[in-house]
Amino acid sequence: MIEAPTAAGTQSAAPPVWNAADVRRDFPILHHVDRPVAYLDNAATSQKPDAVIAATTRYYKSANANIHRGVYRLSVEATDAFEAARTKVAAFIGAPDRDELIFTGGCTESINLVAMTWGLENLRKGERIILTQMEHHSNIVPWQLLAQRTGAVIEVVPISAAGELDIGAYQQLLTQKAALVAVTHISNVLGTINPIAVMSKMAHEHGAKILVDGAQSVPHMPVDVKQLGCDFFAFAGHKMCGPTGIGGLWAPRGILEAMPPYQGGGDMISTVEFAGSTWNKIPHKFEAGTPNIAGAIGLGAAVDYLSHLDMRQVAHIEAQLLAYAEKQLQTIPGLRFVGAAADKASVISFTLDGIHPHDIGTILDQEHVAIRTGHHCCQPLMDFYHIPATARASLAFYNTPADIDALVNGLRRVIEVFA
Amino acid sequence: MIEAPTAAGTQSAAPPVWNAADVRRDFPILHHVDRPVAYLDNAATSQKPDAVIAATTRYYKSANANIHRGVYRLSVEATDAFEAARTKVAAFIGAPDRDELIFTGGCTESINLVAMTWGLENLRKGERIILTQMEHHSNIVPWQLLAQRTGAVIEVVPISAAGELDIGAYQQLLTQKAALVAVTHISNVLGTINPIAVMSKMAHEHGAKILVDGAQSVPHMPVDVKQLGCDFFAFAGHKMCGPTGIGGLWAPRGILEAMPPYQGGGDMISTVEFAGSTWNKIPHKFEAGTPNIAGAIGLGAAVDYLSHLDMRQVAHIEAQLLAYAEKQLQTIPGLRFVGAAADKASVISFTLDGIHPHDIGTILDQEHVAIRTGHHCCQPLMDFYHIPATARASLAFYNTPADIDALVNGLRRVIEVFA
Amino acid sequence: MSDLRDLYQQTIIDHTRRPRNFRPMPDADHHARGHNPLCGDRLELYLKLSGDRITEATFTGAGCAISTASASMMTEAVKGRTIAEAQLLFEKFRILLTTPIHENVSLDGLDKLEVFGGVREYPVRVKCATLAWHTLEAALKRDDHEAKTE
Amino acid sequence: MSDLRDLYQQTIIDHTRRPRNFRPMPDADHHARGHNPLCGDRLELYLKLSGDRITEATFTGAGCAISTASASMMTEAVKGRTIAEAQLLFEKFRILLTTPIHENVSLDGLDKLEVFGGVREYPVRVKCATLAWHTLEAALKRDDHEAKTE
Ligand SMILES: Cc1ncc(COP(=O)(O)O)c(C=O)c1O
Ligand SMILES: Cc1ncc(COP(=O)(O)O)c(C=O)c1O
Repeated sequence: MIEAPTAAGTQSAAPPVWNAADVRRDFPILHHVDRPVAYLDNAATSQKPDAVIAATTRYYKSANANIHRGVYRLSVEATDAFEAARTKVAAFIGAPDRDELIFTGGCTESINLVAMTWGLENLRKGERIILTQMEHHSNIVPWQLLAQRTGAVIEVVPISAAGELDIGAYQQLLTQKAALVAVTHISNVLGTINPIAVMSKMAHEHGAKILVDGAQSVPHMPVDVKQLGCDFFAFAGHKMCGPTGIGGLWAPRGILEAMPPYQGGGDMISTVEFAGSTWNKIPHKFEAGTPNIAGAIGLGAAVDYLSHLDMRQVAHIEAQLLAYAEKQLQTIPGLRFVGAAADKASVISFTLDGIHPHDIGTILDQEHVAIRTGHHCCQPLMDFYHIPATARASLAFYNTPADIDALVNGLRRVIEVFA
Repeated sequence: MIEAPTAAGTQSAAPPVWNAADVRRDFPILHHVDRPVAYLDNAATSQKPDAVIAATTRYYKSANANIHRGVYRLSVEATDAFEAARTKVAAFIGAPDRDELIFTGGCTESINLVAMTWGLENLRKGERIILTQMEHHSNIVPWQLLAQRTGAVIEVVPISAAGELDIGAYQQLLTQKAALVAVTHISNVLGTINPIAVMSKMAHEHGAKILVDGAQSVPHMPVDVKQLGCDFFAFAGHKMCGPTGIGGLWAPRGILEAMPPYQGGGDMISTVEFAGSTWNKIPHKFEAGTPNIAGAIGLGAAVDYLSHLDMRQVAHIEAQLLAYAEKQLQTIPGLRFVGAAADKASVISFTLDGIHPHDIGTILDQEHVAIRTGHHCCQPLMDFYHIPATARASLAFYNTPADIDALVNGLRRVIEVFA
Repeated sequence: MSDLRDLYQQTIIDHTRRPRNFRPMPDADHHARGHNPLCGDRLELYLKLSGDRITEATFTGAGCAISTASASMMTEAVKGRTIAEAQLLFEKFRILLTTPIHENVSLDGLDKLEVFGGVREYPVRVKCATLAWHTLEAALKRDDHEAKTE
Repeated sequence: MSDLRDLYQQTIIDHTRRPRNFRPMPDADHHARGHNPLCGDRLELYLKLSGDRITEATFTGAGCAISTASASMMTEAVKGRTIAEAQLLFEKFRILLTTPIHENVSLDGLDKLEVFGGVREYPVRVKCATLAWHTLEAALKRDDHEAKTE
């Protein structure tokens, strides 16, 4: 086992790290009596700390009202809480202006919003949308739907066997009428951390815009959209200790103001007449109807919680866990890692020779270890590796070496069953 | 004061009614110590019973996992809970088939979904979309956006001074290349209950489809989409004791299966290749990405709660409260009701001579009475009545005659201030 | 909880019920429309200038008590002032409405406008009180766009 | 919790590791593809018929232990049966997988297929066990569409 990380182990600039046991106490499900589980499916969704659950409960019990339209106190308080959450979330990803942060239903909706507004308005027949071989279906299908409508063409940046983008090929693709690059910050299968800042710069040199799918990065590392230099940044609340049904989209004010609205309805308008309507200012222009108020407030609480832990520490702890896990997993006969990028987050995909991932998942579940098996919404990536599926253990800061030991022991049991 | 309703006051067929005090105990916010409020803004959003808050809390504390893709127990349980909620909600609105119920982010999103899928596919230049003068912006703006893209034309069914639809004019409009009727079941300003079953029949006789905005009906009366005979039915969870960020869309299987998908992403696909993708079966085809799992489970709990109360009883109690409120409000000098339909739900819009609604709202708030003032997302309806705004008290089954007395006393105070 | 009378001071009620300078001015030098979409308040403002001095100000429209009284008292307050003086007055007025009461800023010169101090306790009503002033700014810029508080 | 060995019975492991009738059949009378998008299982089924009797059945493809063993044992089980008999067998197999164990239905004739009874405790795995059978149905219908479990 590795030691629980201590202040001594970290760079002097970083604040002292917290204690894993303390952090685990914040997550009720991790000490759920009926069924304590080694939860290693964090890339699918994260668990929720008490602070987040309590924030939404508190809202419903003492401040629930619809927002932005009421003069009475309850509604003003709900509006203030909702807008305070926006300010927090915007700051968490380094947005220069809190009005640039749009609340959506999740990362998938954020990407669809861009495709159906900016995309429909700007993509021309024959222009290129550049994706990569490692994209999640949520960063592929919206562009396919857009391409169908506009006649734009999808191009794919290839990857190496290790799961790293071929930047030379990317450079090449950019020269061919590239209008938009849509790329994941971190692969949810391989763990690869893509060099977004460089890719943004290259995209802009060729006059292309760049959208970053941050579903897997915001929960696991410090993110600053200014440093990334991208034009759109999409992410999901439920993967970063927040509630389900809430996510975010960031883009600079100039782009958002020029974009047509997405959905029509209450709150996104300034005036409505049957002869025509005018739109509200950003961010409200893109938030039609009653939003997920409790969800936004819960996400605000999640951001407070993560900020308190400090995302540099989160990344540091997860890197230690990853190193331990990779070392231990290497002792399993027939285990092959899928993805070996130099710059890698705490996602471990693997296969076991002669044993289908689906069977691995079922047997590990019996051993109280929860991992994901399947294509992970990345069928094109599976096709690239010529495998139908992988087993994937994805770690979060509240995991422990003991969780990894449970995984390793579980895998030995899998091999036994099939022996 | 009217008596608390009793079994004796109801039709013999109906089950005995519950006690208002018992019901109020279910809603933590109604006995919130800091600030007990006469909450009369139920048309904007409803309050939440403990059962709903507890259902989402329980999910996060003991069963949180992503759904539809995991082989491990936690994920299977989350999937089961999510799909059980679908079954409940579908049954609650009388859907013949639980797969016909699509979870959305709210009523606004449900309507936008229809506009951007069925609408984009079926509306031709010059064809008519028939709305009414009393529609909410959420049932106007999506059709304006669609009309802009397709060249379809919006027509408006006029209303009488009492706030009832002119069915003769509707009949007339149907003869002019009508492709779609989009009408609210209950007006959120006037309380008018529109004759949907008749209107559906008329629409179908002219080959038009009909979408019903059920945001205000599902929370207040028994709803059966089969009896309504409509083609699309949209509603919002947060107005029916459910969480924010969740809503529903119902349409018959045949229509849904023929519709193109809405958003692209995980879960809505069957296969994804860069050369092209194929779609999952309904309802999943329309639920891209991680849905609002906790929200759906909470909405399922809301439906359980309302079913337990019995929607016939809910409607009955609210009708009694409405009658009492209208009688009491008539004693206020200078008060004018806006909306006097024969068939009317428990929404009361009014003005006070010489006093702006905004000032009414602020003063009532000081008196611990929460009502809404403004255009209620119905600017065209305000234009019809040549008023900038109304004051609106909207009742729910957990309101009491005492809440109405507080409103009436508060209005006397308003008049005093301006005397 | 603050007293209602802090917001609805007698002066405000008085100006709401009998707004001063409440008429159109067909030969105005400057003119602008104001709109608060939240509550539907609409007003039109008319100005006559001599050099950079406002010699006359009138308004029409329909709004809540706060916005009507504010427009009424603003037309009184800016008459005879230069554009720069009117702008300074708006600045002070805005501070009055939005800054905690104990801050040590001089709000000398607001005079009667100080009755709007109570609005500070009602943040959603600040837009009502400033609508007329935003419209004034728009009119002075000869800005044909509507002034909006939202 | 149920014992793992209820699911992964030795017979199933054996058929997974050495699937019977695992080869393409170029001169098949009937042929269909099956796909389980959830786990990526894919198989191809080949049949030879004499009249309405299945005389030969083979398959190829890649899948999990349950789906591979199920395909292997299905090809053995249907050989020599009529189409109607095979359909009846699928019906019984489906009941075995999905109906609580104490129900009083006769599942006579399943014979070796009864080793799949443990799948009942793993609802997400039912699709794995039935994929081969759905593909059989598709092949017998001469249906050119892929059989899908989802
Ligand atoms: C009649 C009506 N339609 C639509 C809506 C919008 O629904 P949602 O709150 O889900 O955006 C509302 C409520 O705001 C409404 O009252
Ligand atoms: C890389 C990546 N992009 C997008 C998504 C989809 O986000 P959401 O869960 O908000 O639909 C996910 C997670 O499923 C993901 O891992």
